[in-house]
Amino acid sequence: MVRDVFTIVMVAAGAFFFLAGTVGLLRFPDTLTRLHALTKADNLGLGLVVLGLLLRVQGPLGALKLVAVWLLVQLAGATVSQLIAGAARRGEPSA
Amino acid sequence: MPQHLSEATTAGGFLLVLAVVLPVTAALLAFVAGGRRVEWIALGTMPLGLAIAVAIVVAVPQTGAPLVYLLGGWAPPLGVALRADGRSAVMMAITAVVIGAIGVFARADFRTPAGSVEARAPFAFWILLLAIWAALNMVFMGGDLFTLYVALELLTFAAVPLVSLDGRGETLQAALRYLLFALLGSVLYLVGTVLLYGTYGTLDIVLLSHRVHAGPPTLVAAALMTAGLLAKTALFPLHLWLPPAHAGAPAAASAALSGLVVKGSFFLVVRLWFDVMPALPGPTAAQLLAALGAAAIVFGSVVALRQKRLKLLIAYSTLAQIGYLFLMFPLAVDPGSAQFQSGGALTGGMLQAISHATAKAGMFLAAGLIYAGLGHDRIAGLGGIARALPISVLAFALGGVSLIGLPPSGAYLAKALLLQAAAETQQWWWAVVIQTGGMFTCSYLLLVLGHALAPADKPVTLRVPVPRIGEAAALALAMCSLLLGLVPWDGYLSVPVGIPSNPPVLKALATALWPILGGIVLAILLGRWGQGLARIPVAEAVVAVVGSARRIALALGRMLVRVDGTLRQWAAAGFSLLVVAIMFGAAMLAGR
Amino acid sequence: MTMAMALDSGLAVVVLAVAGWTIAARGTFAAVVGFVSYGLLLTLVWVRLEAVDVALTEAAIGSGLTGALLIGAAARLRAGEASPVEGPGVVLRLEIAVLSATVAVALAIAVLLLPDPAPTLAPAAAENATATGLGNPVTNVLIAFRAMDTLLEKVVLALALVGVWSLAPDRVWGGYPGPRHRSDPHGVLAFFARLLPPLGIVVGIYILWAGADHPGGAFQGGTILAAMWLLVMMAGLTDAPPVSRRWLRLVLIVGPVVFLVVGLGGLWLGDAFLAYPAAHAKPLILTIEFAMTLTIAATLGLLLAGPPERKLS
Amino acid sequence: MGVATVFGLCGAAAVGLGLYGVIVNPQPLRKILAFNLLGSGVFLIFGVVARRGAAAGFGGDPVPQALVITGVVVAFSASALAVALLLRLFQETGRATLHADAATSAGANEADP
Repeated sequence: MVRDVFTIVMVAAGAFFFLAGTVGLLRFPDTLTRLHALTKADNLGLGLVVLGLLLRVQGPLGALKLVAVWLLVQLAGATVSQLIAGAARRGEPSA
Repeated sequence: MPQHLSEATTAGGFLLVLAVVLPVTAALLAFVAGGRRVEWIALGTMPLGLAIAVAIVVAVPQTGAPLVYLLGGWAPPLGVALRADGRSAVMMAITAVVIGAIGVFARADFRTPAGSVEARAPFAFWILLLAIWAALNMVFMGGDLFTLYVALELLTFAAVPLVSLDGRGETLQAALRYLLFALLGSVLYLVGTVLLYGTYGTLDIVLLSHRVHAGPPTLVAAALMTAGLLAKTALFPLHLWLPPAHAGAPAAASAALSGLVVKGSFFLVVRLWFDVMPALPGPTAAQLLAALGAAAIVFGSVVALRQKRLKLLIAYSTLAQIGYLFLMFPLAVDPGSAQFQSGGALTGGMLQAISHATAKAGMFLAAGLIYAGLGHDRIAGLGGIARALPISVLAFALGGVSLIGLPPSGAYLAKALLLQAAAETQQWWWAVVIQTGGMFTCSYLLLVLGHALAPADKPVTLRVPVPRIGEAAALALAMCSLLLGLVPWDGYLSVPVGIPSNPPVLKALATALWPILGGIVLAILLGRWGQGLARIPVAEAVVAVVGSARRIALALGRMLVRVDGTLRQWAAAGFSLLVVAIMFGAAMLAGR
Repeated sequence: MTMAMALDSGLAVVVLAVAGWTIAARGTFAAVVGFVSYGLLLTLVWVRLEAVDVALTEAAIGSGLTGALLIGAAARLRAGEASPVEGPGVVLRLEIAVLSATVAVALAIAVLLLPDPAPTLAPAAAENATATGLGNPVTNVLIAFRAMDTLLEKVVLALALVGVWSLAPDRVWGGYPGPRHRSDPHGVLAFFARLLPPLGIVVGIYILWAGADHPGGAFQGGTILAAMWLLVMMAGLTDAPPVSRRWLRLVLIVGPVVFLVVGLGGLWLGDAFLAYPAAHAKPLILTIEFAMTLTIAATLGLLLAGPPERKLS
Repeated sequence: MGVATVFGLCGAAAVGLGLYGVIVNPQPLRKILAFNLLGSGVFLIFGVVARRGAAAGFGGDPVPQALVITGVVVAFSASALAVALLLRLFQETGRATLHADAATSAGANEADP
């Protein structure tokens, strides 16, 4: 029961961050601020979702996989946002 | 195909495996070996492949039933079977012959130059040629509709790069158009396969033929698959890609594309309508298909007559000949049961396909030699070439003659069979179209020969010496087509009694006279003669007589050329594709 | 309407909306980005359809590699976008829209009218699974029951590469494919390209290995390996090998060749072409899959790299 | 309505969108993109057929699923070849269009002398 409540709260909070990030992506004026909204939301939102699900997986291997997913997304997100930001600063057109 | 519900691998079935494995292995080995070895491997494979095809041809009538091979020992529906019936055997044999001739011809054009380890065009050409061969063999004997899809894609991927081997912008564009339109066609085919699987739980041709019934999913599948295959066959009005691709490719590649590749998807239309669902399409759809064929004959021929360049003329004549292949469909419908029957009409259609494969390949090779010799292929500039390159012009002429349907050519037998079927099923209008097709074929042959036989202003000096072996290959293909009518087809294709393959001379001449006379009239009325016509005194007199008729005919010709140009726009062709698919759906629904 | 139903419907609507956007978007680049997200959404659909193997393939190839291919092309074609090409007129567009919709509706009706209960080969596949000793039914179909399709598909891949290479200008034949990628050796991309591949290679091999009994297999694993290779190339840490290298060409065909050899072995030993002797089925299949993974990774990577563009120095 | 029905309709609609895009969009790259969309719609119908055939403890019929995997690979090869052709065409001519060049039908329209 406590575990269920924890999961619900955590995943809901994660979803909220995704929502906020998406709104930011759509509403913010330029590439850098949009990027800011997106990365914050991704890192924190996904982190919260993973945290919420951690208690529900069976065995440590499953938990490890979840954490690995989070870490990989962090890594990819960080790299890609760096690259996009670099491109934006150099004034290349972006999508 | 006979009724085998629980089938097993037949004796000699392993030949079918070899027919695919041999060219595939050769292509892979050539890829690694590289350099000059690519050519050697390809040429070395050709006699072996021909031997396998001959072995299959020998084995098929002995068993009296298709050769069957269950791949991996798994029987359909879970597994995939290879099956070779008479039709497959004949097509595989003719493919081996044409590939062999193209190989001999291409040695001159696709040789790795001395001093270089490996050159791009030869490397690609020989591997692609082997791949075309493997794909076609698979198409001819694949027993499963999805395996056939993969084979069809293999065929496309092998054919497209051949178009743009010279790397000019024009041919690159032709290749891209070809690829994209062919992909559109194969996706439509693929939709059909999934609907059939969802309805019957199998894609095996024999199993499907027992289970198929006319529910809506099956009708939608049949309509989409037919339209998709027609797009790949370039049946009018889905031909936007064919003229630039076939005319722009190097001669050896054009011969393979025009002679062989379009026959792959044609063969699958036949498989689909005659073997998978003989009761389904019905007479209305058959009439529609043949009507497209008739339109192809008129458009292809008239536009061919208006061309300035020899290779484009041949490409447009391919368009017309493809139309001819589809005339057999309404003639093969049994009036009583409305079923498609593997009788004389089907044999006629297949023979036409075989004759065209050899004749057209030979004609493209001959045109390639003329191009190489002159440095151009403008029809108006062909004067004197018959003296300079007699063998090439002879090969071209013989190929054309055999396509007109003069005895003893395969096309003659085909025409006789089709005319007989038209008489039996009382569809006189298709007999008219068949005869008109022969006249048109004759007319553009006359147009070319009229220019080639005309004396030149100054003696023709060849730019490069033309290789004898290439001329021999072109001539051999043309002769092959001319003599196909003498082959005993009984064990492979059903030939009804009463069709003599070797008719009395007088009667043959009488039947041959009509297309020739009609061809002369058409050629004079519609041909692009320029100064050429003035050189022939008789023709000049005729022109004076029929001057006004020619003016009307030319106006008509120009109109058709313009319509053709519009239809070959991408969006218009896509529009036509959808219309064709929907019309076939409606026709099949109506024929239910 | 159940909860799952509502979710599925919502997913379908979003998928179609993104699909519509990729068709309607003005800019090519935007359309391609739309396509990549469409592919990722489609992966969810595949999971909902209980086809995890396909979901992996769709994510890796349908969305990932195709997306990379199209983005790369869009970037290189950007110079040509300035002069927009004319499309068909409004009337023709409308007509084509109506016709496309007609085909779609006919297709939808056909799908709705598929028979119930649906015919299936699942029991047959389950029954014969012992012949291979593998637990993943999809792998069984790909490698045993319909091995010919898979073999032909490998040939298709090899041929597509020959086709791509055949587009090279003559003077650079035998040289290096694609443009040389350069980037800051201390930049973030180079860092990423050093950090990720060791992990990616492990994951790729794991997916290949797991494919015997669980979702995964040679294709999905090979694609991940290809992606790692491409990442290293794009970061400028290594160059694509020249197309004339003998070892490269060997790698590019080892998959189908091993497949053919094992298949012909089956013919020789009396069973059938592409039949595996029951005692050795699993090791033989794993050998084929391993060889295929190598070939797939190399072929996919080079298909993305494009035809040779730089001379062999 | 089940999951199969929903995504079956979704697949059919994607086919319609893809057909429209391939035919109407003038830029070849957009055509290639639409072709992939079209293909994915077809594959989705394969997935629906597979899902409907769930039996013997499998969540779906493995045969159509395997066919999709083969199909995805073939479609990718096609896209790769098409993109390579397109880029080469652009390199060679500076234009990326399928509009028929005057060269392909040259002279055919002119009047006879």
